[in-house]
Amino acid sequence: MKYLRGMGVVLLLWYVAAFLISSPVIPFPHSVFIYTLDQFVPQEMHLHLLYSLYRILLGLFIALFFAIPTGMIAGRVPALDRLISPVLYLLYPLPKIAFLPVFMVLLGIGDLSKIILIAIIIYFPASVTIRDGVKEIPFEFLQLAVAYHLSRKQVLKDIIWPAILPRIFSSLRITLGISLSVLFISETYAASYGLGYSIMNYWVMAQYTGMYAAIMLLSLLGLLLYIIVDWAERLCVHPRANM
Amino acid sequence: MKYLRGMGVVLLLWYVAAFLISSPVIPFPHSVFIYTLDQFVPQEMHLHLLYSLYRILLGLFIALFFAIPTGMIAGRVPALDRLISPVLYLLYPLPKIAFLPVFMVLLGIGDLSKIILIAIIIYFPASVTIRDGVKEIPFEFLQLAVAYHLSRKQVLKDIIWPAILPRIFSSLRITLGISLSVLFISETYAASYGLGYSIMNYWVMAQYTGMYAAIMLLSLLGLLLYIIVDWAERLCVHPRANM
Amino acid sequence: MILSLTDAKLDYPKTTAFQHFSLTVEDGEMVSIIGRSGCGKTSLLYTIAGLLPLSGGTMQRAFGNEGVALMFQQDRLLPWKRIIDNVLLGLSKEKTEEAATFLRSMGLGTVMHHYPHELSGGMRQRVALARALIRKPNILLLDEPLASLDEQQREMLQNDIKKYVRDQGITLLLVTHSIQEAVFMGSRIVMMTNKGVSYELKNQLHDDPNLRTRDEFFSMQKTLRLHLEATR
Amino acid sequence: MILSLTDAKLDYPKTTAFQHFSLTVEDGEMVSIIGRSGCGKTSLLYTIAGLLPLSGGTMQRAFGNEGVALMFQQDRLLPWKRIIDNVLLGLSKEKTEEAATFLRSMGLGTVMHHYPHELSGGMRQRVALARALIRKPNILLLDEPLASLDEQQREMLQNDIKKYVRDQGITLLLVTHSIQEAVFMGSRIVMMTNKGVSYELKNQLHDDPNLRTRDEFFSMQKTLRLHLEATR
Amino acid sequence: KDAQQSASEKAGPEPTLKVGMMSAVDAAPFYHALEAGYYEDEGVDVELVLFTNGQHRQTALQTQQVDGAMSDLVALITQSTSDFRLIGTLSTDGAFPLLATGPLTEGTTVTAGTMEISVTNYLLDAYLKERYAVEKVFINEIPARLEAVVSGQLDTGIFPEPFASIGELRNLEKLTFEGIPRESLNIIAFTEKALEGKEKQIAGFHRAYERAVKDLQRDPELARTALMNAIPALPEEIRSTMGLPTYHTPSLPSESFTEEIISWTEGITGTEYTVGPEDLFDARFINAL
Ligand SMILES: Nc1ncnc2c1ncn2[C@@H]1O[C@H](COP(=O)(O)OP(=O)(O)OP(=O)(O)O)[C@@H](O)[C@H]1O
Ligand SMILES: Nc1ncnc2c1ncn2[C@@H]1O[C@H](COP(=O)(O)OP(=O)(O)OP(=O)(O)O)[C@@H](O)[C@H]1O
Ligand SMILES: [Mg+2]
Ligand SMILES: [Mg+2]
Repeated sequence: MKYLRGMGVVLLLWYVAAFLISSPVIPFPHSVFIYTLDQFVPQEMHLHLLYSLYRILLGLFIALFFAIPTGMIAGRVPALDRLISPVLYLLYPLPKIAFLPVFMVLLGIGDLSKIILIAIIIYFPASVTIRDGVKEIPFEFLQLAVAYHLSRKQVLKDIIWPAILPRIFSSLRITLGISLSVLFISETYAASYGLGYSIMNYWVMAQYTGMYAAIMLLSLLGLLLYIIVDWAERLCVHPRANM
Repeated sequence: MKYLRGMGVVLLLWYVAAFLISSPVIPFPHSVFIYTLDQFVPQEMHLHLLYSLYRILLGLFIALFFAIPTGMIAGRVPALDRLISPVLYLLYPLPKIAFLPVFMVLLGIGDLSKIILIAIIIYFPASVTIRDGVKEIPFEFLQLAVAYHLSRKQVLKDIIWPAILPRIFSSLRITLGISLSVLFISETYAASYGLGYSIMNYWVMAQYTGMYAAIMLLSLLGLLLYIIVDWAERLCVHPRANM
Repeated sequence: MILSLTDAKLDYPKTTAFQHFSLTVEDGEMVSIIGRSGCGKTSLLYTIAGLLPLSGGTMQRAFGNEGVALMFQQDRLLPWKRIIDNVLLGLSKEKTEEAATFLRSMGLGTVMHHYPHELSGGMRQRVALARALIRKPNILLLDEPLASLDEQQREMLQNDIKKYVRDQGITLLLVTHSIQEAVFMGSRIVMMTNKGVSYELKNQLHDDPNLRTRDEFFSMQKTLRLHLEATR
Repeated sequence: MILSLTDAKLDYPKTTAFQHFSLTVEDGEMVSIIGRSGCGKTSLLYTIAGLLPLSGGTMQRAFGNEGVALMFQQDRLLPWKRIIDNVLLGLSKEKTEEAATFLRSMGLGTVMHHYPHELSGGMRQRVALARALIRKPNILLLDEPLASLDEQQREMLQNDIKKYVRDQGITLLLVTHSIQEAVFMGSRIVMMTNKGVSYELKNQLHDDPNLRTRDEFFSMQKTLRLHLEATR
Repeated sequence: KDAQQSASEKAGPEPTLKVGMMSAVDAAPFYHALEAGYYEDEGVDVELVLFTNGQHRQTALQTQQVDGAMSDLVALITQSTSDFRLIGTLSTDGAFPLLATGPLTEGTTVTAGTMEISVTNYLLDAYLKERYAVEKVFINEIPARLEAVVSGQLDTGIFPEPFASIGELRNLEKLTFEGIPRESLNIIAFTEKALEGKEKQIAGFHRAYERAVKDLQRDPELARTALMNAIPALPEEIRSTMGLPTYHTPSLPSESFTEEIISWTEGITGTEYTVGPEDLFDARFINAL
């Protein structure tokens, strides 16, 4: 499988880095593997994985659920874009972590607030990519839609949606990475399961082997999700001029 | 100016949120304005702004400097993509903050490490967007390049580059937002200036008015940079089928 | 009268596509429009279809936007839709059988479920033609519908379109570069330049089944050719 | 001999574009290729230009990839380049004056600095033609270069291309749907189907300056038309 | 409807007392009390919520997600001007050694890692100011601070136990300063709302703490066990090397010490705090013991 070679490369880089830096902050891969097998697998690894997965997927889903319409409207209706874009531009740079207090007030410290936090973080990049994608739809197709009197719904279904589908997958890939890498933000408070929670726990204790074990699992989880996204894209996106 | 209306919307949302939540964690906008004028402007506001701006711009530049070739190669050469993509997929989800110790060891605690941290965080989404963009270049144009015997350099300059330029701007917009919102990560250590540093400090002191003042400046800085990016895009990107 | 333009004018940012253009089309007429490349024919069809507003003059249409179907000069097939779905664009699934019949009659029965990029240039053009015809509009605007087809197929489709349009009572505006085609298809042939209509010819023999073999068929072509040359 | 195909075959995933195709072209020849829509003409040009590998049979070319210039059936102008820069694609800036001359001679002098989307269909096709011609290749492959042009311009450009190709000693392969064009341009006319060459005709009067008015001009067309009908 | 709800709350089971904990040795008595069932004995349902990030813990406290939490004097003071009144009820005992690659050389400028607005900053002053010229570098994240010391970017840094012992495993030397600070700066703080609404529970919480402290005073091993069990990812090696503080019977900081901290904090933040010990503390629960 093609992903194995990539993993080999990462492993190699990791070994080289561990060797060059030769500090406990980068443990050697094999010791991390051993730790994983020793400590993680027998214990509650699957729980950590599942909790993180659940939060990410739900967060992604909620974010895209709102980002896709936002992006489409902003991309299609210039009048509204003039309103939406500055709002996005103003809110996107906000450090979401600084709004933790607001989250806690509004949503408590349970799972909901973690999921919404992830959703909000990725809502912005997703909206911006989708908006940019919609703006790039060839004018010819939009003119075609007018000439053939497509209803709003048909324009959406037959032109806009298929035209931006590759963009949606692209933004899915970007936001997936973001949501995984900010997992630790949402799982640092009041969690007892989740990979972010494990990473944080090991981190504050400077337990680098354990931390890398959790990171490795996170990274593999990411790869798995990416494989799924790539595969779904091949299924959904129309074949294009080939060879 | 069209951005004013967007700012109005944000202001309105802010008032509504402050009113509804009516907790000190969301102060009212006017008190934040007063605080900004009172405390920030006379003091070292410009220093905070300039330090942050400097770190972000340099970080963005470094990230794009590496991400553009990575994305182009991965998008153009399937053989290499099979290697690069899994590596990106594995490394992208890593929580960069967990690697802070590695940064300390490798790059010290100066400005360099802060800039590189930002650069690394945005390198991944930038690479992925650009790669996806290159993959979407219409096959007809690539075939044209072969038929007209363009040299590698010409393909790059005349076909790939102009074709993905909108994508590069799109990814610039995404990464700009990310880099602003992760500023506080890099400015929480060994900094004495920077908006991220101010935000953190106010937060520690539970000085939400001050925190919001810094956040507001960050957000305005973001808007300003976005206006510049949008304007640069209008300048650089070829006019397309219009009306 | 189904369509009437008076002193119509269309400006693009850098150029004027056409001006001083006046034309009245009666219901059921078949008007061929010829003119040099770049004289504004495509732009004219766009205005009639409601895609571009006139910059000057007036246009009266006895039909809504729904009553027009425009076949673009470039095929503009949607790359993500199979051929049959491209033809059915915006129509209900009930028309599938009709669309298939259209495609088969154009020799595209075997590629119905292929994607556009798998077709040759001429095949794509026929798909675009089918997509316009199946709509049975009040007024049909064809922009060089047969330019990429071989002479045989061209003649065959000329016959088919003419019959179809007449049977359905459709008003036709046909832009073409082929004078032969203009005369065969048009009950009236309008020659345009970007300064308006330069010549008009009524084709009295339009309904004659043997038109192609009539001497007048060739003499009309000759007349048009001479006039065209004069506009150089 | 500049090009020779023997029992050539090209497969697409779902269809065979052509097979059993054999053709030998001598240096300086002008070969017109005609055939029904979808018979594999474009695909043939792609193989000769080196864009697609043969699935069977052999091809010998007495020129490198650099020696070919292909004009695509669709114009494929780069939307982000001005007209003049599209013509100069891949060439050094020194050719700017030459490119401008080409464009002016095709009536495009005023739109040289426009972008492709601001041009009409026929204008775009002429730009694509200019882009191919300016390269002065060993072998020039034209895929329906004049399909979107009016008859006058067509005739004028036929004359121009023929003269240019002959003066430069370029070998020409011209795909066309117009039998008139095939006969006027070709020193040899090859009729193809997707099962190979179905008919060949040598045009003895190719060099005759008055070819268009010669009776043989029309009789050759007639012969070809009959043969074409037979392949239906 | 609201009245109904609160009525049913009153009638229903006792409300839980949520208290935020940190991975610090201060937490030992609380966890020991939990393990030993002392809270149950007092009839209170206590939930200890462990935070890995002090800032998040503080925010959860401010936003009433927890009723009380481990905090410190500096936080109480800085937040006294904000809209979040937090009231300290109980001093806890922590340990904050320095870590260094070797003994610090007197007379030179010592670079030291700490957090700006925090007790560690105060302690650094208290430890070193007399004998060294100190150049402070603010690195909030403890692991990052540790690496800065290990890699020689800093001469020393301050680390709360048990973290300091983990640093020791990396061949750093632990520097402790007997008798500094005079009194503990760490404190359990509750929100005003909790103090009003859950008075009974808080009182029980304090009684359980007192019992637990007595146990720990008798047998310090119990503290080690409680910490090892409660804090995830603690390496087994530090069980015995962990520097434990003396766990004191429940008390609150003295007035003079509090004044000293207030004026120190004023110096750091450049803000004047018009508060006194009476505003910061609520001695009811200590007094009731
Ligand atoms: N989208 C556009 N923007 C700007 N100018 C345009 C645009 N489309 C056409 N033009 C200009 O308007 C004029 C008329 O163009 P139009 O496409 O209507 O010509 P046409 O008669 O259809 O030509 P052809 O026979 O070559 O298709 C041309 O000079 C062209 O350059
Ligand atoms: N990219 C492609 N992928 C798959 N099949 C293709 C592709 N291009 C062409 N074909 C198929 O190959 C056959 C030959 O196509 P080609 O384009 O060579 O025909 P052509 O002779 O140029 O036709 P036209 O005169 O209509 O341009 C057709 O049946 C077509 O469906
Ligand atoms: Mg046109
Ligand atoms: Mg073709």
